[in-house]
Amino acid sequence: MIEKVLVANRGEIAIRVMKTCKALGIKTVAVYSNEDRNSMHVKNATEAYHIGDAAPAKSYLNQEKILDVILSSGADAIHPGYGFLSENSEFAELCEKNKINFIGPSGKSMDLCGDKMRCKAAMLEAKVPTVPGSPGLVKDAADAEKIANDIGYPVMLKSVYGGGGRGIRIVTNDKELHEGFKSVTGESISAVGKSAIIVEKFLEKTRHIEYQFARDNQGNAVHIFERECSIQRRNQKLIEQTPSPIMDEETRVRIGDLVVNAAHAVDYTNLGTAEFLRADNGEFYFIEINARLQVEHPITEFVSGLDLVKLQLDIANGEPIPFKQSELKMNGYAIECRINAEDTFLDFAPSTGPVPTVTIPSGPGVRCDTYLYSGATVSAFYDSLMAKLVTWGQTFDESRLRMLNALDDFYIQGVETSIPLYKTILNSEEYKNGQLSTDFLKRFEMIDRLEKDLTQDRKDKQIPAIASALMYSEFYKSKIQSQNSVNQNWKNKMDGA
Amino acid sequence: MIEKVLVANRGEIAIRVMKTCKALGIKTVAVYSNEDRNSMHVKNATEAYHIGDAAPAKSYLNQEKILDVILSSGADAIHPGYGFLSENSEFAELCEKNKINFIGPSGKSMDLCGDKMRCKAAMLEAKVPTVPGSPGLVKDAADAEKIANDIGYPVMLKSVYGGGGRGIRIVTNDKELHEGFKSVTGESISAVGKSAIIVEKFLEKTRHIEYQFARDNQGNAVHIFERECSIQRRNQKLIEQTPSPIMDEETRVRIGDLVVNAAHAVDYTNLGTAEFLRADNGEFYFIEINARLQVEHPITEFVSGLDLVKLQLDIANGEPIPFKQSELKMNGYAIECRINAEDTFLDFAPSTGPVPTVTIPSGPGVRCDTYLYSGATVSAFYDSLMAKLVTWGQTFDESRLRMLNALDDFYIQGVETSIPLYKTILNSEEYKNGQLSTDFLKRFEMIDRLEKDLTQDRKDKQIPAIASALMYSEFYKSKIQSQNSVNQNWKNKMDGA
Amino acid sequence: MKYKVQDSDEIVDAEIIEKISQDEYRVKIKNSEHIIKILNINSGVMEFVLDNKFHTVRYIENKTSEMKFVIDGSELAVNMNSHLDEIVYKNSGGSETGNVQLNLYSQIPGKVVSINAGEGSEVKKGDVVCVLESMKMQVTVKSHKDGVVKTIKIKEGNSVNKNDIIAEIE
Amino acid sequence: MKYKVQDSDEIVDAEIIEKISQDEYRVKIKNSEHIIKILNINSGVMEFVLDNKFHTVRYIENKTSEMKFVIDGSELAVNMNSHLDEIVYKNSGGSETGNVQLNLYSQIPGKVVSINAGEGSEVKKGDVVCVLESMKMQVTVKSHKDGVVKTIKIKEGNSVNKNDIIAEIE
Repeated sequence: MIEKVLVANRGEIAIRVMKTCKALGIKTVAVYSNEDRNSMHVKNATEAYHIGDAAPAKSYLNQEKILDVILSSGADAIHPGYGFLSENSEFAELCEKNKINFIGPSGKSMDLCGDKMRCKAAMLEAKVPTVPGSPGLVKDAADAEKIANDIGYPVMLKSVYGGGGRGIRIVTNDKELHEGFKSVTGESISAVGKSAIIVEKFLEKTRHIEYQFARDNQGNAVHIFERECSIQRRNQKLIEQTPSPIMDEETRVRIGDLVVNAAHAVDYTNLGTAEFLRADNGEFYFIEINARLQVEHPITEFVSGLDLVKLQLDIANGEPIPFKQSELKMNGYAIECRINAEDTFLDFAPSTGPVPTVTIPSGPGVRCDTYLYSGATVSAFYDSLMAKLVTWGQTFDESRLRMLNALDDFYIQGVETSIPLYKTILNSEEYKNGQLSTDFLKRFEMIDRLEKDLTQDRKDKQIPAIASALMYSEFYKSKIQSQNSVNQNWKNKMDGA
Repeated sequence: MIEKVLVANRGEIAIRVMKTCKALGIKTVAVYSNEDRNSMHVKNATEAYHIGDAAPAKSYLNQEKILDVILSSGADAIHPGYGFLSENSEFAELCEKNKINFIGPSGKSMDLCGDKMRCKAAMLEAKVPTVPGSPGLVKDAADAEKIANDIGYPVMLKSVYGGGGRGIRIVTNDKELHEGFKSVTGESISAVGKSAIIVEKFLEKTRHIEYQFARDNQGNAVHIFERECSIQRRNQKLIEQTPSPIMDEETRVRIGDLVVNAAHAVDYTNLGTAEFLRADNGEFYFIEINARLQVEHPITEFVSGLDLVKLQLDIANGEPIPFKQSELKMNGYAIECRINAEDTFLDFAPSTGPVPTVTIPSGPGVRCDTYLYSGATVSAFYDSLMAKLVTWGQTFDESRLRMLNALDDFYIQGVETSIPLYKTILNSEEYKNGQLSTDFLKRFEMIDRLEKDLTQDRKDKQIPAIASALMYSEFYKSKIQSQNSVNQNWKNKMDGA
Repeated sequence: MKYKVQDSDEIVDAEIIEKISQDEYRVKIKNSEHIIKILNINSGVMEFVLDNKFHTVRYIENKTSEMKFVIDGSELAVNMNSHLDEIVYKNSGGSETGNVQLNLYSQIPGKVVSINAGEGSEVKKGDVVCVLESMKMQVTVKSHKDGVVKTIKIKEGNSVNKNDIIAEIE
Repeated sequence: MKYKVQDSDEIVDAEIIEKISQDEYRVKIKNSEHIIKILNINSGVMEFVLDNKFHTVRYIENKTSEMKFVIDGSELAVNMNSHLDEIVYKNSGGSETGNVQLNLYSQIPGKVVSINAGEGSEVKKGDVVCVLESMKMQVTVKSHKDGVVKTIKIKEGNSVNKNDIIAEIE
C-alpha cells in the first residue's frame, strides 16, 4: 500500500494530486526549485525538499536529484503529474529499478506509446484506425502517387525533418502531387541537407476528441467517456468539454471499445488518454496515447463522479478497477477553460510577474484548480497555465452559463490572461451550436471578435470611466486643500495610491 | 418572465442567489445597510441600493423601504433568501398586492405553515404523523394522565409560557406525572402569574431529518430527498448531510410521499422544507414546514444535480416542475459544515471583526458559499454564519475526507471559528458510524474532546513553535545590529510586523 | 535560552548553532539538531521549512518573557527566559500573575444588557456578573473566581470591545 | 473639464456639481446628472456606486492630460483637458506623439535570443527586429512602423523586462 507519495511536479497539478493524497491519509513530498520557494505546492505537502535552480533541467527534470529525495524522504511512490518527467520512460524505469512505485504505465509501455511509428503499427494490428497514409517513408513521387490514390485526395506531403508548417504541402490531384513532391524535397534538402517524405490523408475541419481510459495490473480496462478538445491555439488546447456535442451513444460505445483495445494493445497500466481526430465525415482516427494524467481530467471527474487521482493510486497499489464499464454513467455536462498567463493580441505571448490580488471564482458547479493566491508569482521559467476553471451543469447551457459567470468573477491582477478570449468564444453562436474544429479560432475570426468586444466594452464604460476620473481629481485636490477631519481617513488611504 | 430580481438579503445567500440569476441573464438588485457598504453582495449585483442603518429593523426588515427600492429599480420579483423577511407573510402579501413576484409560497400558505397549531391540524388531516400529545392545552392533571397513558410514557409536561428549559418536566409514570404537573403549574404561576400546560411524547435520541420539496402553481409536487441535520447546538444546525445514514430506500419513498401530501395540505408553492423528528424506534414525526430556501440547500444540489434557485425561479415564473419524481436520482453523498464566527469554548459566543486574510478551500467535490474575502468584516449586527463549506463524494467516506481536507485548507484570520470543532467531530468514530442525534455534542462530549485535540495539537507543535521563537529573535536582533545588505530586504519586511 | 510551549510542562533548551547561509540555520532544540530554511518574510508573517516540513507563523505579540503567534493555524504562546524554571516557580505562587487575576475581561464584543453583580457584592466563580448582547444573542459573563466585586467598569446600554475590563474582583 | 474615453471619439464635458454629503456627489456628464456614492478608498482602489451600480476602479497612472485605470476589470485610458479638442487635433498631426512612436518596446519579459535587424538597417512595419524567449516559447518582436533602426538597446543573451525599449526606429 502506498503511504507516501513524492509529487515530482509544481503548480496546480501538484496541488491537485496532493489534495487526493491528503484526503486518503497518504503523506506527500513536494520538491521545489529556487523559483518556487513561495509556491503553493510547497505549503500543501507533508514534506518539502529543495531540488535546485529555477531552470527545469536543474530541478524538475533532474532525475538523480529527484531520486535522491525519494530515497531520503522514504517515499514509496512517485506521481509525475503532467509534463516534466511524466512521459519519460527512462525515469519510469529508473523508479522500477529502485523499487519505487511509479504512478503511471511501465517504462516499456510508455516507450511504445511514445514511438509514434511502433504505436501506429500496434494500433493497426488491434484494428484501431489511424490516419490513412504511407506506412513509413515513401521511396519516390510514384510511390507517393500510388498511396495518394489508395487513400484518396487531398493528401499531405510531409518532410519528417520539417515542423511548424515548413516542409508540408497539401495536394488535391496527381499533378499537384508531383509538383509538391519536388518542392518539399527541395525545401528539405536546402534546410537540412536531406529529405524524407511521408504521405498522410489531409483531413479538413477535424475535431480533437480523446478518451480517458484506465487499465489495471490484472488486465481489466475501461474507458471513462470522451472529451472534446477542439478549441486550440498552436496545437495547445484552450477549452475542453464533455460530452462532445457530436457524440451519440452508439458512437461513444463503438469508439470506447476501440480505446479499450488500444489500451490492451500497448499493455498499458494506470490512467491514460487515447487521442483521436474526428473527420468531418464522422470517421475517427487514432493519433496517440498520452501516458499520463491529462490537464483536462477534471471534466471527466465531474461527469463520472470519479476521483481520477484516487483511481491512479488504487491501480498503482495493484488493486483491480473497482467498477465495471456498465456501471459508469455520464452525468451532465462539464467545460474546462485553461486560464493562461498570456496576451491574446501578442500571438499568445507569455505574460509573467507578480499577482498581487486574485479572486478565485466559486459557486454551484464551479471548480477551480490553481496555484494562484494573492501574492503569488507567475514565473517565466514554467508554463503559462495558471488555473483550470471547470464548470458542471445538468445541461450544456447550464455548464456554459456557469462558466461565463465564473470567468466574470475571476480577477487576476498583474498579468494578461486568456479570460477575455474565452468570454468571446463562449458567447459565440458557433460555440453554442457546437461547430467545433481545431481551426475554430481562425475559422470564426475569434481574435478579431474579441478585439471588437473589448472596444465595445470600453465604449460602454464611458460614464463610469469619466466618473472615476472626476472622483480621482476630487480626492487628489481635497487631499492638498482641506483638513476636513471626516475625510482625513480616506485621504490617508488615498495616499497609498 | 422574471427579468430583474431584488435580493432582500445579505451575506452568502444573497451572493448565491445572484450567481444563478446572473447565469440565467436575470438582472439583480442588491440592498445594503450602512454596515454593508463594503460587503460582497453589493459588488455582485447589477444594481445596489442603500436602505438604511445597520440594525436589521432599519434596513433588511424595513418593508416599506425595500418596497420603495423594488418599485424604483423596476425589479419584477423579489428573492427573500432565508431569515429577515423570508417567512413574513405580511410582506409576501404586500408584494402580491403590488404585483411583485415574491419567490416563495403565497402569504396565505406561509401563514398556515407559521401557525404551529393550525399546521399540525392540517397535517393530521393529511395523515402526516406529528409528535403525539394533547391536541391543545390540558385541563388538569387527570386529563394529562389520560393522554400520557394513551401515548405512552415518557412524556413531557410543558408550560406554554416557559422556554429555554424552564417549565418543563419529563415524567415516566403516573406518580411522577402528578408531582410534575404540580411543580410545572407552580413554576409557571410564580414566573408569569398563570399556567397552561400541554403534554407531548418525550422522544429520546431523536434525529432531525428534513425533506426538500417543491410544488408548482399547477399543483405538481415532488420531494428532493432528505437531509439529516442532527448535529446542532442550541437548536441551531451545525453539520448537515445527505443521504441520512439511517435512511433506506423504502423509508425514503414512504416519508417522501408524506412530504408531498404535506405540501398539498398547506397549498404550498415554490420550494420548502418539511422537518421531522425521527425517534430511535424508527418513527418519523412531522415538526414544521420551513417556507423558504434553507441554508443547507447545497447538499441537496450536490446529490440531485439541480440548481434549486433556478427551480425557484422557474416555479415563480408559473412553469411546471420540469421533471418527474421518478426522474430524480440520488447521486453520491454530501456534507455541509456551517462555518460560524463563534468561540466554541465561550458557549458559542459570537466573534466579530475584520478578516484581513482568508483562504477559501477548493478542489474536486468542494464548494464554498461565503461572503468572505481578504479584507471583509464580520459584523456584530447580523448572524454568525460566514461560510458554508460543502463537499461531495461518491461514498460517504469520500465526502467526509474531502471535508476534513477542506476544513484544513480554510484559513480565516481575525475571528474565532467553528472549524476546529468540526475537525474533532468529523474525525470521531461516532460521526463515522452515523450515531447521530440532536444531543450529539453533549452525548459524546465533543467540546471536551475538542479541547483535548487542541491541547495535543499545541504539544505536537513544540519544535516548530520553538523554532519560530528562535527565528523571531534572530531577525529582530539582526534588524538592529547588522547592516548586511542581503538580509536588508527581509528586515524591512519584518518591520511591518 | 529556555522555552516552554503552551500546554506542555516541559522546559526546553534551544539555540541557534550556525547560520549556514543567508536563509538557512542550524539550530539545537532539546538536544537534537534541526535545519531551518527561511522561505519568505512579509509583514510579521514568516514562512520556513523545518526539517523539510513547511510552516507558516504569524507573530502576534512579543514581550520579554512571552511570545504569541499563530503557527500553521493554531494560536499558541511560548514562554522564554534564560531562567524560565525560576519564573515558572514564581508564577505558580501567584505573585506575578496576581494583577491579571484581578480583572474580569469581556471575551466578546457586545452591548451591555444588564449588570447582575454590583460593586461590593460577593460572587462565586461562575456567577453571572453581566449580560452582553451580540449578533442577536445574549451571552453571560461569569466571574473567573470567588471574591468581591471591587469596581464595575461598564454601563448598561454601552458597548464593550473584546478584552475590555468588565470588573475588578478581589 | 473635457474628457475622452479610449476607443470612443466623443469628447465629453463633465464636472462635479455638488458634494451632497461626506461620500456622495452629484455630477454632470454629457448633460445628464448622476449620483456617485463612494463606498471605500484603499491604496489606489476606489469603490463607488454610480446611479445604483457598483464599480471598482484601480488607478494606475495619472498624468496631466491622461489617466489610466482598471475599471471593473477592464484597463482603459481617459484623456482629459480643458482644451481637449485642440489637443486631439494636434495629436492627429503627430507632433505630440512623435516621441512615443520612435521607440519599439518589448511587450513581454524574456531573454534575447537573436537580433534580426541591426543598427542602420531599414525595416518595414511587421519586420522582425529581434526574437525573445519566455516560458519555453520564442516570440518575435516586430517593427511598429517603416523606418531605419537608429539604435538597438538590447544584447543577445541578456534579459529584457516588459516595456523595455528594444530599439529606436526613425
